[in-house]
Amino acid sequence: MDLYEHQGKELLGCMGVPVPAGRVAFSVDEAAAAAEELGGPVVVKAQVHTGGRGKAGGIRVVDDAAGASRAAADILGMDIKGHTVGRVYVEEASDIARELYAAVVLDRAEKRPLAMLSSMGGMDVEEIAREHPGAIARVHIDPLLGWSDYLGRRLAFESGLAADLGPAVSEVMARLYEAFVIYEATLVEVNPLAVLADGRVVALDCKLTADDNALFRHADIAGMRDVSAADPQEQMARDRGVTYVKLDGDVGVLGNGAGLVMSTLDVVANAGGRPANFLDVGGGAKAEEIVQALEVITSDPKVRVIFFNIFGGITRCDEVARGILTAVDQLRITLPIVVRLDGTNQEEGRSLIAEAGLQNVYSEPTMTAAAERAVALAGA
Amino acid sequence: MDLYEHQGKELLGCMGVPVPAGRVAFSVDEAAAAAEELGGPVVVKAQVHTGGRGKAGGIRVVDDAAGASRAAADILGMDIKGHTVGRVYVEEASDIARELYAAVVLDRAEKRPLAMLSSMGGMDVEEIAREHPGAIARVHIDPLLGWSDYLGRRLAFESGLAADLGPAVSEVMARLYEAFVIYEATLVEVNPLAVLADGRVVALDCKLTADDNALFRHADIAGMRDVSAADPQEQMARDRGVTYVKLDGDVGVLGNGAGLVMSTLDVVANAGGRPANFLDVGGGAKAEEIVQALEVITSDPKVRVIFFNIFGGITRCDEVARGILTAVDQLRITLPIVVRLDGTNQEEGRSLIAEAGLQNVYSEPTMTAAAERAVALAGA
Amino acid sequence: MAILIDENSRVVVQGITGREGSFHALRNRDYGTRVVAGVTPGKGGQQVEGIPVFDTVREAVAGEGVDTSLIFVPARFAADAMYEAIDAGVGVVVTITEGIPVHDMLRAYHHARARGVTLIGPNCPGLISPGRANVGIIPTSVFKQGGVGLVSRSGTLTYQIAHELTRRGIGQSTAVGIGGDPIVGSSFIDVLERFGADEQTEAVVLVGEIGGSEEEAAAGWAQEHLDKPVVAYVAGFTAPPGKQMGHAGAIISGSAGTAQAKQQALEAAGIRVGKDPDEVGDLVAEVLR
Amino acid sequence: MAILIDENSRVVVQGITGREGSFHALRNRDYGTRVVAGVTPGKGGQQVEGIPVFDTVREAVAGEGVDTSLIFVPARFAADAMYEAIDAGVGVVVTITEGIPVHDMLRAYHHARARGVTLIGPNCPGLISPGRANVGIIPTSVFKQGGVGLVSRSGTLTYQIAHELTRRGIGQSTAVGIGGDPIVGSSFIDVLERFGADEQTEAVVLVGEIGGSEEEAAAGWAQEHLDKPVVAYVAGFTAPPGKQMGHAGAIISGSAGTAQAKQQALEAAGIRVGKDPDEVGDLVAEVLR
Repeated sequence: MDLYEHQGKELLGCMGVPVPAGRVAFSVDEAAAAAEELGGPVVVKAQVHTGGRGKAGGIRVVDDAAGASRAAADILGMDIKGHTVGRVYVEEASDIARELYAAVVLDRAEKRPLAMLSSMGGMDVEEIAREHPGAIARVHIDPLLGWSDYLGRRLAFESGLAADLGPAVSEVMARLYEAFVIYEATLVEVNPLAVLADGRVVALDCKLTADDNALFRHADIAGMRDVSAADPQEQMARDRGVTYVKLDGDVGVLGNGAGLVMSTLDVVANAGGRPANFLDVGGGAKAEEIVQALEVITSDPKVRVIFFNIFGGITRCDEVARGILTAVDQLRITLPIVVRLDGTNQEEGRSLIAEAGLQNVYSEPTMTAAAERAVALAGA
Repeated sequence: MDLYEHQGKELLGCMGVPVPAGRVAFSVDEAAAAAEELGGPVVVKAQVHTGGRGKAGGIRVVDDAAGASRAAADILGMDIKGHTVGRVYVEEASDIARELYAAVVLDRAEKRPLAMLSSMGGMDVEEIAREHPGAIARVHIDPLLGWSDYLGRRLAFESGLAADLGPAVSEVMARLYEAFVIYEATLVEVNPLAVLADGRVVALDCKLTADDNALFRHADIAGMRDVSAADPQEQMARDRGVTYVKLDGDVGVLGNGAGLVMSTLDVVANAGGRPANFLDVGGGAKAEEIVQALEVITSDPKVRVIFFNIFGGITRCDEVARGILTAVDQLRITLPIVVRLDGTNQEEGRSLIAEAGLQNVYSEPTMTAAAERAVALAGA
Repeated sequence: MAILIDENSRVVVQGITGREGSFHALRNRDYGTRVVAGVTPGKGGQQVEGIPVFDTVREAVAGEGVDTSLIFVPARFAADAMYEAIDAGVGVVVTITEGIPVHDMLRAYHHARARGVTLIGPNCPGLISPGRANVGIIPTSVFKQGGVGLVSRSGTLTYQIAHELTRRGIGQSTAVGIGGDPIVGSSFIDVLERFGADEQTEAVVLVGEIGGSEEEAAAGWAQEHLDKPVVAYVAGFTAPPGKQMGHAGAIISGSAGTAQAKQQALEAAGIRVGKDPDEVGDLVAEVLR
Repeated sequence: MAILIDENSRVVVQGITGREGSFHALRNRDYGTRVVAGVTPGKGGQQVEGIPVFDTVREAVAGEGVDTSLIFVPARFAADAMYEAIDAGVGVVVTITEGIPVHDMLRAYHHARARGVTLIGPNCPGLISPGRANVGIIPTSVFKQGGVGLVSRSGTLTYQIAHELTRRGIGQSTAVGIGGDPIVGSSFIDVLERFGADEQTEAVVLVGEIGGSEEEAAAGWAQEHLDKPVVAYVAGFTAPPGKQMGHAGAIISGSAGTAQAKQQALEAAGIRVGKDPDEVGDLVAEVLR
């Protein structure tokens, strides 16, 4: 789960990372009030789960509440890469002397957290890595031992910041790692980490990605989810506990297991079709979950055929078959459904489908044959 | 550093271990006020750094403030195994159904913390171990991984407490381990851990030993030291940064390194003498530290001779010699001093002593010869 | 002789009295696996269709000499279950549970490695050595004993690929579902290394998916260290960039981690990549010829 | 060939610009030890009498190929210094610093073990392989090269015993001060194991003191695994029970941990125990005859 800048900064502040004072605002009036309260010049920043908001005009420095009001009026409702701006962050303006880059990220390949520090902040990290190879100091952290001060010293020395900023940046890195662990994040990125004219080192932006699987331990973070920003169908899927990603085509795809569903998308594409979505019912889906999953798929008007690809392990084919039959009945589905059932209790599942004798439900023995049938039906 | 029961309970309470309400009192009036405030029957308990206070009459259950006042009057000033009671703990009385034993201790041999739980609380743990072998469940904790719930389950099952008390005792053990780590203790012992008539599990006593070397990170615990309870000479030694233990004899012993000083005590005893103290100036002592160490030794009127046994590594013999000469001069020491210097800068050290030509300072080449000379001088 | 599990493995099922735990414990036993114990705290002394249940893994090890654990406990308790198994001396710990917090797995991974314990999973279907033992939730009907080692990040794709092999008459030595999470206990390379040393295994099928760089690493490793033919499959060519596809593991970031990049890396290492599970079956048949 | 350090060891001194650090770095170099680098954060690029100073241990390893570290940093920073050395790939880490929190050492101990790094100390004098190398604060004048391995929990007693050996003409292979703290990086047994495998070492002297049960454990181990003669010394027969004698390690608890108990355990294992350092010298001369 990605957090907004203002949410991430709130969390970093609790961990002792210096952040400028700021207020979130959902309306022009709130933005003006926030600027009034903060006093002096402020920055009004679009809060969106994507980068590039600066270039898109989503960041404005203004002198006072009136300016903040005008800026918020421009920014709220703005579309930035497909994200509608629903809130702005009004933050005291900072007198920036220098911009650094700092992050702690989960390194999957090394299976350890990786802390990074660079004297070249402000720009995209991929850009730094590409244009200034060697400008990013990196240290891996042993997750059992945790942070130790020498890691901060190494980052400071290797990024060339030790001479004047050593203690300050070492301390920030230690706090960022603590935030990474305490909040169970997979990414904590501060870009820029700014050195101000008065010498203070503060986080001017924050990108924090929390582990969805750990939210049960973090009610505060779970509560930060912006349900208004989610795609309504994806939200519907989330409420029903299935993983759903909307795509462009007309073949609704449903399977069990991310790998199989991805493979199904590929096979549909290979057969000349265009998948309408990715929907993984996960392991061990029960009949009622199948019904709910079909409810999500059929809510997309572009879907012309539904392709059910199940290879049962923990999922039982008879449960899936029961779910399909119930859904067709309850939801009055008239779209063609191509079903391929293999694995645990496959005989029972296939028999249930066959015995029901529904006109719009087609059984196919193989994945490739089923894909071809689905694509043909979509074109019909 | 050993903490008093009330101090240990304050720390455990902060970690979420249930403890009864209580107040510390340094006078009869404070004890009465504490009882008044708590209301109902209370226990008045002597606070001393030793066991066996119950048998010594240091624990009294009373009905009200008047009773607390009488009990405090009896207990304050009481001598328990050489410790004068300077404070009592007034605690709400508990309706005890059952007494358990719980502890987390540093297991030096295994180099890991050891958590212990027993259904046989109230008595001394050595006694439980002796009389009911197998009645103490034990689990070691990996210090890098920390506590995990299965350890609490194992303790609960293996101590036979799982059926009715499993979750409660598991939770207490987890909290005790957390206290052990957070406070950097070498021992956290709760005996008894009481099951009350209403089913609650509470810590009725607490023995917590904090690591002296870690007190720089724990100002709160360092501030709990009861300077009034320390032996004045030992306190003087502590203030001067040397390790001093008072013994019964008349040969003052001073050396560098605990092993060498202990060996020196043994050699003095082998030569027929009786050491007056153990004093370790530690590694790298400077001249002024030697002066301060001699100040501590000579403050003991029983000392008739001083035996200086130095084998220099990080300690330099010339520094020690300078310290001796300065001390003899500044403190006007007339007692005989037997000096044996070997190791780093031994020549310079011996020369300094020889050149000073002091009548009461004797150089000896070996430890055994020096011990014999010191014992002879003590008898002279 | 297959890898990791065989007819001599003595398995404890942690969470055996749960719905999935009991269902699969019995399925695994029906297959011939020695499922000799179960653990559910508080249910020690009971039995699940003749399988003795213990309160702790330690007791199960002491009582039944188990060397392999199969974990079905809920995500929030799963790391603790792994630690319990490791501490009790179990050598192979297979975790089916999905949704385990990644920081839990970071710690469990390093803890297990330091102790020389093999973790399989989490968020995986387990593993099967056809004709010998099945430890997990893999449907056995599509497998048959033979010479192909199968290793996969995806559960259902494992079955699909095995199905393609079996219907061509090609059997498997062991099929290992390593799991789709960002941090799993055993990597492709860990499993390839074992297949390399296994006499029964003549060829290997590697089933990858978008996200991470495991496939790329495995390609390089296999080229240098493995002298058995490898065929691969990668799922997710049509997955849209920047979207999370079910597994936390299947996140595309820029160009690295794409199915295309993985296919290129594999082919550059001399590994043939099938365009769908069907073609994978054909390619394996070819390399075995 | 001595143990742990010899004439080929390449030593970095962490905390080299401090008073003790520079003093002993130069003393050790004067003895012939290859003290090739120092580390003090912020002083990289300086020199201490020709020894290059680096900001980090990693740079010292890269620049000078060090394999051994000698740590003089203050107690509160000492664990961090150990972690830095371990992470940089140093194989032997010798910590002189006393007063390190015991919880720091608990973690450092297990971290080092998991990585196969040998920690010596803390609160120790270091170690010397006479005629080859001296890494620590041991006064060299009382040592001479020879066949006796010496291992001790006490610094000054190490010198005292070596002195007794040397003045009898008996040289030493290596003398290791393992340190007097409750948790030290290497135990008696760890060092005895190395002496057992060392060709230069013909006999071993073990110097113990009250507290803990290390001597008892070492006695049992030596009886079973060491086929070289062992002579022991134990300090603290006259130490009063229940008092802490300087070292946190020297705490008497009940009867276990007393000098008497240790002497009994050692003698029961066939190890002769001298009543004072002088007699230890005589006993060693006897076993070598």
